[in-house]
Order: sequence, then C-alpha cells, then structure tokens
Amino acid sequence: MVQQVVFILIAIFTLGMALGTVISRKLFHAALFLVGTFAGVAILYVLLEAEFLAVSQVIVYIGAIATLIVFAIMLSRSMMDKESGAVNKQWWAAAGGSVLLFAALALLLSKVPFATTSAAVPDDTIAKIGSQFVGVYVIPFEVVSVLLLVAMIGAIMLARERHG
Amino acid sequence: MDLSSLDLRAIGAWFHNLLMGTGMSAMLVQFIESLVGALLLLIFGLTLVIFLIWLERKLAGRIQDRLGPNRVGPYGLMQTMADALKLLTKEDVTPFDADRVTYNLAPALAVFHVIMALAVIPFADQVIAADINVGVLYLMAVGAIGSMAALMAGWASNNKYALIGGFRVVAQLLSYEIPLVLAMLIPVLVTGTMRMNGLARAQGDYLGLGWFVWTLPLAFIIFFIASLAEVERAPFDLLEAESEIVAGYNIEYSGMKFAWFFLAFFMNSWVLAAIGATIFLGGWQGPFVDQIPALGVIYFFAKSLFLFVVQAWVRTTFPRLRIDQMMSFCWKFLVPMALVLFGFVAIILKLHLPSPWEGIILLLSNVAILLVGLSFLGRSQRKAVYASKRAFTPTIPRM
Amino acid sequence: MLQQYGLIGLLALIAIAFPFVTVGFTWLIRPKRPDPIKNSTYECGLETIGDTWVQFRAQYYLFALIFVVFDIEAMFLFPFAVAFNSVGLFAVIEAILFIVMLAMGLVYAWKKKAMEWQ
Amino acid sequence: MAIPLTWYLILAAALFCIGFYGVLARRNAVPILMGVELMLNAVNINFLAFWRYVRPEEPVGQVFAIFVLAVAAAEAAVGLALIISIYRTRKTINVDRIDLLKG
Repeated sequence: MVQQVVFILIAIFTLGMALGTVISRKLFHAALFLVGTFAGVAILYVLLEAEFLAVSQVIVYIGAIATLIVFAIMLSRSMMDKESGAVNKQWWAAAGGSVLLFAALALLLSKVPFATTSAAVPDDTIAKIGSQFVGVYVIPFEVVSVLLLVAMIGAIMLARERHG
Repeated sequence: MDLSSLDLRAIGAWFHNLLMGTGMSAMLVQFIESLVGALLLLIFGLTLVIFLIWLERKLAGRIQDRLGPNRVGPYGLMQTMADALKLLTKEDVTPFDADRVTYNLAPALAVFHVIMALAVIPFADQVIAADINVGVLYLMAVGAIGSMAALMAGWASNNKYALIGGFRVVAQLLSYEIPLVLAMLIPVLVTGTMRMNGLARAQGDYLGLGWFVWTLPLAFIIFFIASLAEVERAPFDLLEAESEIVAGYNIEYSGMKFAWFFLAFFMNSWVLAAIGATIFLGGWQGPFVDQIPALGVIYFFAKSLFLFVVQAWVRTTFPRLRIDQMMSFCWKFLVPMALVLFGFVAIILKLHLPSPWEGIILLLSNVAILLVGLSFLGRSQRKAVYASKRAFTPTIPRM
Repeated sequence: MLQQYGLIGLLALIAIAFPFVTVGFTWLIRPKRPDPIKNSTYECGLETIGDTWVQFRAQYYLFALIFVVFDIEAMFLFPFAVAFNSVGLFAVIEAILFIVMLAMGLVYAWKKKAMEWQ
Repeated sequence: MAIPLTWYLILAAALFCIGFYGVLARRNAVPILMGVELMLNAVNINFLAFWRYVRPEEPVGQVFAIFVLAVAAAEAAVGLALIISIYRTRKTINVDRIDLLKG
C-alpha cells in the first residue's frame, strides 16, 4: 500500500520532469529537468531493490552525463536560445505518433499476463554482478573498455580546440 | 556501574520497545523510528558545524599568530551562534536577472548533499543510520549532487564571475573525484564489502596496526589530498580565491542562503574527514571497544576531528595552486598512481600470503610506488623549470 | 533493505525542506528594501557589459569527458572489488586489462596535450 | 509484491514515448540527445523490472542495465563532442540547418 503510493508519486514526478525536458525552451532548464528525471528513475530502482543500479544511475547520469550536457550547452550557447522556436514543423505529428505509440504499448502491456515470481533478492547480488563481469560476460566487459577508449579518443579529437 | 551496558544500540532497542508497547502497528513504529533517526542526524550535523567553525577559526588564529574568536562566550565558543543570528536577520538580495527557482534551489541542494552523506557514517559499531550494501558508492552519488548544486548556483546568479567560478569548481570536483574514488576502491578490494560499518570492522586486528593507513598508506595519501580538493580547501581553493575571482559561484548569495553554502562547506570538510577516519583509520576501532561499545563513539570522533584539524592546518599553511598545476597534479600524478596501486594490490592479494607478511608486502609496494611516482614528478618539474629558464640562460647545466 | 532506504528517503525530504524553512523564516524577520542598484549584478561596482554568457573553453568539456570515462570505470570496478575474494587470478588479469585500456586513453589525452590548461 | 509489474512497464513505455517525442520534435541537437537518454532510461527500467519480477536470483538484468549505462555515457560523450565540433564550423546546432550533404 505504502509502496504503491510512493510509486505513483515517483511516477508522476519522473514523467513530469521528462515532459519538462522535452518541452522547456531554455536548454539549461531542460538539462535540470533531465537531472530530475534521472533522480526519479534512481528512486524507482531503489523500489525495485536494485540498489547498485540506483547509485550508478545517480553517479553516471547526474554526476557525469548531465554535467557533460551542461558543459556542452555552455560551450555552444550563444546561438542556442535565440533560434526561432524550440520545435520543428512536424512537432504535431511527433506528438500524435508518441501518444499513439504509448496507447498501443499500454494496451498491449495490460493485456499480456507476465509470469512473475515473488522470490526475494539475494544479499550477494553485487558480488554476483562483479563475478559475472569477469566470468560469463568477460567479452562485453572488455569490449566496454575498448568502447570507452574509442569514445574518449574520438571525443577528444572532435572537441579539442585546434590552434594555428 | 557496568560499563559494557553503555551502548548506543541499547537506546535504540529501548526506544523500539517503548513504541511497540503503545500498541501501534509495526509499520508506523518503523516510520517513527526512521523519522526520529533522520531528525537526529540533521540536528547532529547542524550542532557539529557550529563547533567546527569555532574550532577552525580558533586554530587558524593560533597558527597565524592571532587570537581567533574570543569575545562571545567562554573562549569565543558562542561566536558562531552570534554569526548565525546575524545572518538570520540579514537582508536577502536576489539579483534582478537571476533564474529564481534554480537560484533558490542551489543552496538547498548544497546542504542536502552533505546531510545525506551523514546517513552512511558509522559513529560506533552498528550505530549507523543506514548500513546499506553500497555505502561507498552512495557517498560518491551524493557527491555528484553537490557538484550539480555548484553548477546551478553559478548559472542561476546571472553573473560572469559566478559562472566562471561554477565551472571551475565543477571541473575541480569532477577531476578530484576520480582519485578519491579510486583510493576508496582499494580498501573495498581488500575487505570485499562496500558497507561502511564492514570497512571499519575489518580493521580491528593487531591493536590498530590493521588500519588501512598502515597497510595502504599511499591510498590514504591520495584520499586525503583528493579530499582537500573536494572540500575546496587551500591549497585547492582557487575557485573561491577572494582576491582573484571575487568569491566563486556563491558571489551573488547573501543572508541565509549564503549561510547554507558556508555551512555545507564546513560540514563537508568534516564528512570527508569522517569517511577517511572510517575507511583508513579504523573508524570506531580502538582498545577495549569490544568490551565497552560506547568507546567507539569517542574513538571515531577523535579520529575524524584529528583529520579535520590536519585539513585546517594544511589550509592555513600552504599557498594556493594555479588551475593548470591543480589539474595536471590530479590527472598526471594522483590518478596514474591510484591505478597502478590498484593493480599491485589486486595481484598481491591473490598471492594469498600468510597474514602479517601480506600487510608488510602491501606496505612496501605502497612506498615503492609512491617513491617512483615522486621521482617522475620531480623530474618533470625540473624539466619544466629548465624550460622556463631557457629564455634567459644560454646554457643548460647537465643533470 | 527497503527500511534503510525509507530512512534515507525521509532524511532526503527533511534535508531538502529544512533550508527552505529557514530561508522562509528569515523572510519574516529580515529587512526587505530592494533597489535597482542593490539588485544589480555584483561585478566590483562596474556596470555589467554585454551578455552574462561568456563563451567557454573546450578545456572544461575535455576534463568532463575524461571524468566520465573514469567514472564508468569505477562503476565497473566496484562490483569486481566486492567479488574479488571469489574470483581467480585470471579474473584479476582481466580487470587489469580493463584498466590498461582506459589508461591508454589517459596517455592519449596526455600526449595530445588535452590536459594542458593553456 | 506490492506493485504490479505492469505498472513499471507502462511507466517505462510512457518515458520512452516522451523521449521519442523529444527526439522527433526538437530542432536543437542537444535536446534530441536528451530524448535519446530518456529512451535509454526507459529501457533500463524494463531490464530491472523484469529482473526483479522474473529472475531476481540471477542479476543478468542488472548486468545488462550497467552495460546500457556505459554505452549511454559513451554515446553522450561522442554526441556532444560532435555537437560542439559542428557548432564550431557551422555556428549552429539546429538540425534543420545541418545539411552538409545538400551541397
């Protein structure tokens, strides 16, 4: 009961923030709304008892990605807010499409009976995650390091100020 | 009187039984307990800060051959209270172009992130508000909220200096978060837990020689330097260098809102000292703590205040760094050393040496990595000095 | 587990509300005499010239970028550190390989002088 | 459990659709990227909801969510670097006006 109320409040908060992100005209405000959305999703993860993911969500999305976005906004900002209109000409089609997509998904999801279990989350979940990184999922684990390396090199190449 | 019954946990159990005795539902009892716990943490944090500000001002005064606060109350102890009262009645000026909501939210978030960190600090064995599975990462997560607050304050003030200060502070906080986290990762590697209480408990062996500051001194040094930068203290205080960029991201704040930034700053200093004390200095561990659990509180506060005093001492002694020096010190010295240390510690632990030898080998490897790192640092510094002198001296002496 | 997070949630609510309460309280007792000069942007007494939004250097972005990569690295290494006692020596080598990959990125940034604050 | 699985899935669907709208409707490249991040978050909610309600004993869903997180960060880093780079050469990040291929 309490959990359901908390869930509904968090859901309203998260969706409101997400709407603010896509609607707000000022880019910095959009970024702050995005931070709010990420925080709401992190609380949802806590409700799902995925505490490691909840803190990772805050660390990576709020601490890193949102900061990166704000920095990029500041770097390219002089053109930003003066451009006419936040949305393009097909925005109404996009809105209609999104609403339709949501209606279809919601209908579908409420019809499908998912086989759920009420098993509890084991205490050593984080240790299991860690041993799977270097066990079953060692290839994706190493590929992620390569991906991050490539992303870092590529982004430095792109963003660096060239002198002379 | 039986000293072993002096235990904070007993108070908690007594309170629990008292509430259960009134016939309330278990859920409501849980709620009231959590609420009381949260309120206690908040009150504790605010009271502590009043004392810390006095302590730091007194210390800074003595170190700089002054008296420090000595007028209000005995030894000036009530000076902070007087300052707080003054700030409460100060006019609150909001710059006319400020982004109101963000501007008001920023100081609240700055306080928020420090108070949230208190939740995972163990004051004595199991006297901890929330001994969660991901304690260390939780601290990192609330730190991320702190840098967001600085960014928001800098942007919302609509002031060039505030914005520059905000950007600088975020660049510094982000950069030094990496060595801080990597330094905290190494004790986690040794103990295999992220619970703060578990980390403190793991350091009980050999009457204090089991503290990670002895087996992993390099990790502690990296942690301490990075924590100085995280709390924006000298020598890393160039973002609020009063003489250079006015005052940093909080320049436009006045009255109570400024007070919140100031308070968050001091509480953050202590919180990082407490984290350092817990992870590296054994937390509540000390002689006879198993017999009399209440002693743990005294040990913990003694250690955390010791680290706080060292922070204040460093602050009043060292000159300020330049931003380029600060950044390269982080990325070219602290981070590589932390990474190398992580690799070495992981390999040494997998050799499964007998107990005292493992500690000695860890200590030796720490010292060796530190010496190698320092020699590299010294060489590059000499090179930089010669490069800057080249314009004036025609011949460069051979090294 | 959820009980501990209940406490953290309550603490979060109190901690975010408390600053607003005190600021609201000071609103009752403090003087309120705004004027255009007082409320203008504080720039050492000079008139503000031009837009507040100064163009920023890409340097900030580069540092944030390197930070992001190492942040993710820490996020992967913490579960590994927790699981450390139950994995073999080969797993340690895999983790070190992971670190070496990212350290190469650091070396690249170093060599390309992306970390020099010019 | 107190909360039905369907609630999480519908919430994730709603978040996904909001992100979808952001990607399709905004002119500026940065909010488009934000929309992509929202969609990735919706995906992660689904991963974790299914992990919790279907197989909580094996953290496969969590592992995948972590990989998604890492990929999202890499995507944001490169995407924003691209935006900065395009801004430098074209002085705009309005995607309607980035039409290099039109010649």
